Amino acid sequence: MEELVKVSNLKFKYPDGTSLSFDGQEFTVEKGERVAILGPNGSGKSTLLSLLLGLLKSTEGEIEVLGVNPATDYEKVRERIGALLQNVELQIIAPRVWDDISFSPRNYGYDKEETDKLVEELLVKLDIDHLRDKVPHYLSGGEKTKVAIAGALATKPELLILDEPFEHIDPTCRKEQINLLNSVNHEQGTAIILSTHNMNTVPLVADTVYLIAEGGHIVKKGTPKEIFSDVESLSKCHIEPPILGELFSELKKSGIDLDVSLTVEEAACTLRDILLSSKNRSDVG
Amino acid sequence: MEELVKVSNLKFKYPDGTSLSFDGQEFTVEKGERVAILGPNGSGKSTLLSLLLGLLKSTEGEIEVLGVNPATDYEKVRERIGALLQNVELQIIAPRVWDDISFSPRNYGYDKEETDKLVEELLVKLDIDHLRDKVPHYLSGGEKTKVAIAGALATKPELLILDEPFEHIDPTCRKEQINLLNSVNHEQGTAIILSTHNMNTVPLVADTVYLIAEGGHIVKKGTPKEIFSDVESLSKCHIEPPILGELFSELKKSGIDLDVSLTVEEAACTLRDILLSSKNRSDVG
Amino acid sequence: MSHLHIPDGVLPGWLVLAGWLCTAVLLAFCIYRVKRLELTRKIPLIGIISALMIVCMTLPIIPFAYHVNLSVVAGIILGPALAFISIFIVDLIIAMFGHGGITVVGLNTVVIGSEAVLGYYLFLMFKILMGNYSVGWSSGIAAVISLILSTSILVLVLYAAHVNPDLVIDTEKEPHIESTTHETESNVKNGLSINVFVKTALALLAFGWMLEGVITGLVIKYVSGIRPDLIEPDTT
Amino acid sequence: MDVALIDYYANHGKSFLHSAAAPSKLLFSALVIASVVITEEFYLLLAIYVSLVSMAVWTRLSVTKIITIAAYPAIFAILFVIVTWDGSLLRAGVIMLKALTAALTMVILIVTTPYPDVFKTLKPILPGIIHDGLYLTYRSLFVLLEMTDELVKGLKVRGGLTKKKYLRNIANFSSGIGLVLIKGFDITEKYYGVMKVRGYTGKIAADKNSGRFSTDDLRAVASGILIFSVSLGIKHYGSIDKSGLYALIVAAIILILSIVYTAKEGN
Repeated sequence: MEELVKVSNLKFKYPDGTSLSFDGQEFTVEKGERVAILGPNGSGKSTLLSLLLGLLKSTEGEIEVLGVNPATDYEKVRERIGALLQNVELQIIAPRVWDDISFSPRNYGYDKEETDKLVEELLVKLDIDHLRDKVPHYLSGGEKTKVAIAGALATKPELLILDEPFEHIDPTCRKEQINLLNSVNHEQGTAIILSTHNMNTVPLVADTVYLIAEGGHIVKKGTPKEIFSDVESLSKCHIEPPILGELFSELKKSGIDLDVSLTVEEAACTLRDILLSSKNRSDVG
Repeated sequence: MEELVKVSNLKFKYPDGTSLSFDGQEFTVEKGERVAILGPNGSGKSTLLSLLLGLLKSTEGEIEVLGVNPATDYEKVRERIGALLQNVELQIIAPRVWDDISFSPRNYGYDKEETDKLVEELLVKLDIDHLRDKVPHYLSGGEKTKVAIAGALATKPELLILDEPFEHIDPTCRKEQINLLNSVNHEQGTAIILSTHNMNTVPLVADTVYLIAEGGHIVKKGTPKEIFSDVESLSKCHIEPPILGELFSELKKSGIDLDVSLTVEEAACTLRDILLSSKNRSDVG
Repeated sequence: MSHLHIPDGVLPGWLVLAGWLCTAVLLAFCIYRVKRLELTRKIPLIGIISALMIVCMTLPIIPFAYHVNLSVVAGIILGPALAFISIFIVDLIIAMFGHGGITVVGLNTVVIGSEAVLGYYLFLMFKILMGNYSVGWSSGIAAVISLILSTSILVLVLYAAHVNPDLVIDTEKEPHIESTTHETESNVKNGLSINVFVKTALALLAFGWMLEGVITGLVIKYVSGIRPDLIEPDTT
Repeated sequence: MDVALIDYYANHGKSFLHSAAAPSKLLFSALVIASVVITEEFYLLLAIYVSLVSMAVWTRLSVTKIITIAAYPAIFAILFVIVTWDGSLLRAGVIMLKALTAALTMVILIVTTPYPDVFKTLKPILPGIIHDGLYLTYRSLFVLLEMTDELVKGLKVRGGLTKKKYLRNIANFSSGIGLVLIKGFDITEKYYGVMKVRGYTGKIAADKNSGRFSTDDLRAVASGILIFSVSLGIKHYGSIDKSGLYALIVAAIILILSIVYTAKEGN
């Protein structure tokens, strides 16, 4: 598989002296992969994303994004990367929705026709065509998120980097957003890197999870199931497992060792199977 | 029981024409009661809290907080009410933690000794004594929330009003915060009214839940269990049930009708009991 | 009311034009001065500080028209060049809701812009004189003096408005504004009213100056306690 | 001065003035302001003011709100009246009306035209940094308004703004402004990041064409031309007795008709 991102032994020091070092293991992202970064406050999730986006410059270590060092050559690859930083509200800079979605293409010098085509497609795809002439401050939280994502997707990026995309929105919007990200990943093969506090969404949006401890140390890499079954590593990183993960680990403590399921449907399925089968058995018995 | 808050048929109109009417049933809060307000965006949760705090003035209907109409006589009762509005960051006004926690007592003209005593107590109780001389701006999200809560508790209020207190903080802090609120409620008999989007926390912090639909209509009042078992009302209000609620309703669909448990411990207990009993039965059979 | 926002239609045309000209030249100079700064850095700065000034104008602290406009805070935080640009933006925006005339945006920018620029340099001076401990006092006093000076500029402008413009033309750099002078004759007044004006203005404004001075001092003191780096701007 | 309300009017109003293009309305405003500048006659100025009140009626927004917002310069105009006082009430009236009429023109423009559209029209004559600065100021304005709203609420519930304690209020208020300033700076850092990753090269808004010249534009421009020609006419042929008064009568009739018509349509 083609590697889009590769980070190893990266170090960064803030002016106030706080330093982070992303060591322990390599951080890599492959084409079309969906990666979630989990870690407590202070683990440097945002810093890592800023380093990937060339907003900060590492002091040591290796970093490569789409084949270049983002700190020096971000301009060469920025069209191929879409980004959504923390706080969606501040992400929308242009005065109207249309202006904002077309922001990157216009600034990258795409011609008018191409820009129009890209924007129109997104307006339809995200179902926000009716918002095109709206001023951002009259949009609801969910609408703002959609517009911001549209802005990040405008140049059909190969890699999408999202910092805490599920904050500040209500659960209904969150569901829509998850579906949207997954469909972009599926249809365009866009790789996704996101950081989040919302453990319950992780199994829905990530193939791979990186667990980061305070100070940046990369503790573990694995599938959501692997990560959330490893209660020890989670507690080491001060991360609360998703509720269903907790439920299964509670059950395990009482001797009921089931395969951990992280979505409601899966969990219901697992429990139903075992309950009905034991019921049947007892009925038969 | 003594009624602290009573609202009936309250109407409010925003300058842009949006109007809310909190009808359907009365909204009441008793001494020492913990009340959660749930509703989608646009249901006017924040508006209701602002009305209770005398920050907005209703156009029609009755409202009484600690025996007075807050729109006109809030000054008479404000020392007895602590409040934490949305966006905690803008509530921590003073340049140092100590100054901020003592902000209300100083404004209300408490003498120095009394203020000192109140603040010292809170610093210890909330385990933030080490932060007393810190600049709030540089605290972590969880620490900021603690400082803000300390500020709201400074005058030992009988009623605590919190607008979305669980936003912007990570799960570990959330747990701490829930424990803190419950202990204040328990030890000082402080009544708590809070609004939240975070359904999973509701069973942990509320005795009574009010379900509000778009436009302010109060759809239902009940215990968390009653509310979260009523899938119809929830979906009417566009509210996603807590994950465990969903799990149990999924199980119910497949014919496994269990008592809905909303905390992980309870749910694990329920499931263990039924699993082990059916297992035993099948073993015996 | 710490400031006079000159309304439309009260000043003679030549003066209005001179105001625009003056602002245009100063703006060109400021834009030249900030050229070396990265655009992506300075646009957000201008945006936020301008917005903050407008927001403060919408918050009457004490009933009546007493509001602060933070021009000196803008000067101290942004440095003189960016602050002047920012004040032009503010004046243009507020003129559109009738808060200060649209034809006199040029003059208003000169007057309020001078506050920011003077405030910045006075602040630097007082800081050296009084030491770093007293940023609050330094900025507060700088604000009061800047406001007095900017009001003096305004009074000069008004004085100019009431002197026969034909006499002033020689000292003006742009002689072609002559054509607009014929309709100002009715405005030609003796110096007596200026005295009345100065007295009225002083009475009304002195309180505003104090208020702006106190708030500027407290704001800068607050900011320096938390982000001291913001109060030592680039010298552009 | 209610920035949020003005912006809401401009973005949500539904009159022909709202649908007219920004350049037409700017032309209208320029013509009216020019009329105000060249006119020295009291009755004619009053006629223009009354005509503008008719326009305010046509916006289908709250006319009292519009007039109140546009009355702000009166405070300053009074000062200038005092300065130039020569015993003539009519002259004092001229100064007052000039300020008020010009302000009303601008307010009518801005309650029917969103700021970004005005900026877009001004683009050719403004340096890039000012042009984009205007946009970002506008965008930041609403972020900060929300912040100050939260701040004032916070101050109120914590007893930071109370009746009669003026000194304490001023101190608390200043801390609040300082806080907003610091948060504002955090926002500029965010904007910087966003502009950087989104590749800002000096284009915040698109320069899309605002469509063809419509009848709405025609009406807006025509109103401006009418007012200007009358003013210019009266200025030149001012010897015709009471011409300003006639203009005033016509304007008053138009106003009455507008109110009646709008009321009827409202029903």
